[in-house]
Amino acid sequence: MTAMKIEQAWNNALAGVALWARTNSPWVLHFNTGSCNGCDIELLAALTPRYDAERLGVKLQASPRQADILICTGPVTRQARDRLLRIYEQMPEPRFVIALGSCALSCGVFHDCYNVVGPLDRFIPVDVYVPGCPPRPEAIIYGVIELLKKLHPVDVILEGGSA
Amino acid sequence: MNALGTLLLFPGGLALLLVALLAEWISRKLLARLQNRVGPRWFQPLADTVKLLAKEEVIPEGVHRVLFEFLPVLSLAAVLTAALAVPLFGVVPATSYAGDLIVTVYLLSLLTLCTSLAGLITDDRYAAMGGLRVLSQLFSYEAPFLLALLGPAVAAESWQITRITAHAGSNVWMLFTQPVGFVVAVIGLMGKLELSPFDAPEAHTEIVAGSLTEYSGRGLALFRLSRNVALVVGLTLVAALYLGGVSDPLAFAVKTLALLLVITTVQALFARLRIDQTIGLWWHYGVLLALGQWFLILIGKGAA
Amino acid sequence: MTTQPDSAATPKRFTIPIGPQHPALKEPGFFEFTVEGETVIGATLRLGYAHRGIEKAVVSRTWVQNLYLLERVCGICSHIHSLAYCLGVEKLAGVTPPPRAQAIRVLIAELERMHSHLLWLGVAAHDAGFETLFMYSWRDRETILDLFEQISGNRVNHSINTLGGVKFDLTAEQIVSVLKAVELMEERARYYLDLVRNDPMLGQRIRGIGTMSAAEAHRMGVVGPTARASGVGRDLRVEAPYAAYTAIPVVVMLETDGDLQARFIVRIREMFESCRIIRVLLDHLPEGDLQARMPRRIPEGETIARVEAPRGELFYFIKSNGADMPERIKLRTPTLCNLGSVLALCIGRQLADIPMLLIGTDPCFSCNDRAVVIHQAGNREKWTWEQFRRYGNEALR
Amino acid sequence: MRISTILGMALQSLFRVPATRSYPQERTPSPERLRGQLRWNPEKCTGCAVCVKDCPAVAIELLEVDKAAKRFVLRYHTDRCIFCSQCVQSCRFKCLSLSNEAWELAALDKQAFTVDYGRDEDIHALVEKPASTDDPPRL
Repeated sequence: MTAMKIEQAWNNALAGVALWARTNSPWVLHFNTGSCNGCDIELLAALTPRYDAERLGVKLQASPRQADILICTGPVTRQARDRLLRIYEQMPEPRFVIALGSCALSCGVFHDCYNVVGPLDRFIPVDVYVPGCPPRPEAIIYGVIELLKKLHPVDVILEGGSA
Repeated sequence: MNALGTLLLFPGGLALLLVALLAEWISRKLLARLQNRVGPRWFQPLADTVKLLAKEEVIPEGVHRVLFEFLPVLSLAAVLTAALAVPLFGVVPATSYAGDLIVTVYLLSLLTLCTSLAGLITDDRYAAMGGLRVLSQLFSYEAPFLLALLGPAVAAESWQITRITAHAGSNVWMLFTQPVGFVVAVIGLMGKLELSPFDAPEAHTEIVAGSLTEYSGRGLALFRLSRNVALVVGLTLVAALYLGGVSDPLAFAVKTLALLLVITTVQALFARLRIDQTIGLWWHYGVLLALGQWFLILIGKGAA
Repeated sequence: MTTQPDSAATPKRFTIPIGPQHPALKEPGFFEFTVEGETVIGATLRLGYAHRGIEKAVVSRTWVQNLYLLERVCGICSHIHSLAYCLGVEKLAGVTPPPRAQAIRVLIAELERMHSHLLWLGVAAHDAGFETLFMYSWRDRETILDLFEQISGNRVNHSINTLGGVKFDLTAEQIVSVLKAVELMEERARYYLDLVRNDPMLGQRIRGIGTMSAAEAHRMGVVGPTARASGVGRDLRVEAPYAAYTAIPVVVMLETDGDLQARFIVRIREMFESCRIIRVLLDHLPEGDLQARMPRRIPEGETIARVEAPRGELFYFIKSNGADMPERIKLRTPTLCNLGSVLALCIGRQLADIPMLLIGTDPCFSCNDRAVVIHQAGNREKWTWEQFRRYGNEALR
Repeated sequence: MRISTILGMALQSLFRVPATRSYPQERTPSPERLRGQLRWNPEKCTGCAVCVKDCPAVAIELLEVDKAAKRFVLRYHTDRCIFCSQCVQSCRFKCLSLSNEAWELAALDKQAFTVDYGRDEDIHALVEKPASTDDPPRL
């Protein structure tokens, strides 16, 4: 009986540690599914000195295998769809998706374009939607924090990061 | 019991791993500050590692499963073993025997070989390309790095790290008597650890993540850890040999840290070298300089 | 390990795909390089991942709506796209925007050129593995983005153009901050110019790489800074001045080396010229209205509008049938003209040079991914260089 | 020849305060003209629907409650909006404006993006009409 309790407590502790690590180390993969570049450069700008997302642990990864969060920009075009699915499949669990910009949310200004097959959430599950055309880098960081809050509702660890 | 403690807690094992993570943080933080930004929080490398350990491990199709899982473990084991003979934190190393310098250097190279093999066993083209680049870089920096470490060995007339450090502690810093050797050793260490500007094997903009492209989760965590441990071991080695021995642990820690800061600053300052430029640099200058230094030491020895 | 089918004969031959998701490209282009060891021996390009069908979509939207659709052809040169469109439509409607609007348009265009060049410098540095330079140039770029945010309310898609003029006026305060920013930019540009000229390690990656002679540049039909780096002085601000450029003569920055370094230098030197233009503009900023009245229906007719985008000549063909929607809009973006040169230049180079060569032309896939039919009965169609060139030429005719 | 041209600048940066704004701990005030979420003032609206016609992203719907009494509800789709301010330009009665405060719009759920503006009783009258979450209507 006590053995089971200890095991449970141990498992809970492990899960807690894993959750802490996950919320503090969101590695990001960026995929452009047909965007106009606007969101892409703003996403990149979020990593540069002015906004420096690395202080929240955000790191841009090159390989889908090493990323936790897939950030997609742009409406999904016919050609990019298969790639999108492939990249999503390649990512290991647990994985999260952020739809960045009005186009990824709803096709925005590109609604009704013949080669646009739809917003992102028609193809893969989306965890956080960040509207904006493009969203400011701060709004992107806000979106990432919303995701982290969803994962770890109690308190998102945001101390540090200023000095 | 005491031996077990030495291996698992201090100075090997746990303490070494934590210091390795700390070294990564210092390096990343300094890099960020040099780039005029804030940089990661102090627990960032720890969070990264724990997260990767808790993540799903994808084993790609067409890969040798056992090898794929075994290589990261082997590389970590190799660098941890290498740490045994090195005066970590200025403490007397766990083992010491004649010729342990050579063994340590080759154990560090095992990490590189594992990295390369990890790329070559997968189907991925980026990984294969990365694996090949790792190998070619290995062949280019190995000789000068070893030659640079042999300088102090020759001066101390021993292949045993403890003897060399003892000699280094009782004489003028070898940084001043063998400046060329020091420079070659530092750059060799950077090449060994694939730090920028010698990071062609994992150049993000060319071949994604190099040989580790297919690694996710645990494997990646172990590779990253082993690279950090190798960084600490390499820094310790160079600091002990060239910066005046290990007599005072605190002073030694400061020296090692200073060396880490120098290496990080160098990383921030240069554009990446192409792989052919790296190799050219080494065989044109690195080896020749190290050899020249070596001959000078021999002549000096002969004269004395 | 993937090799080509006839791997027995050429065991060392690989194809390395770059894209559509690749860290060197922030956009989904797709290149396939055949390499032997580290040397590139063949290259193919496949476009279309970002093809959204804008040229088709414009015919079912009103003239006003199209302004915003065309602005989003490309997020980096958003202003210049809407400017070209506005110039064309205004020409069709016979409307002249007020002088103050024209000056503001040019002001924004020059600010955008600076921001685009800084962005490019950063991306190029990133591709060369020079993270620190990337961080610095993107930090400095924020100064200009702040101006955009102050003036228009958005950092990227400024939407400052409207048919018949501009939407936002410049306040005296903003003029002061623009001048301050210009001063800072000049100082930084001087620093970067020194850096790309003298940094030995960066020099190793850019000096003598991808050299294109003036004759080759002519033959391949490259435009913009890529052409100017090879000594071909194509610049529409001089050849066919539009908006407020008619009053401000622009000095064309020319370099003759034609290598990657020259492309770096040309772009940075253009920043000085942009600073100068902005100063002249703000000294003689005309007073008056911002917008002229535009009809909702544009009279029948067809016209072309050409402007100098940060990447080179941007071309718009606009045809109206008198309705409230255009009948046809054709656009040709500078990247399309320049991409062909990349494929030609990369043969025989090292794999590590490829991202640099590619970025040397400042490619923008979202601009040009709009014309290629890809899936044909399951076969992927890839364009050879010849086809590509023919396509570019046809667009010119 | 210098070994590195960027050394001086890098060392300067090391001893300078980083250029980073530590959002979200500190929020810098957003510029006055920032184009954020749309706001609608029902008082002056005549229901001419030029904003709806001009919107390039079909982000605005003007729902009639009582046309004669000029009572409308403006249904705004934040997820479709491209914040171009054309509607603000088009509105002759200055009913529309883009907030410079509301730019932190990220949400976990798309439902949150559909906003109804108008008098409370008018919105209640429309409650039976569920907000559409489909694609924008075809033109």
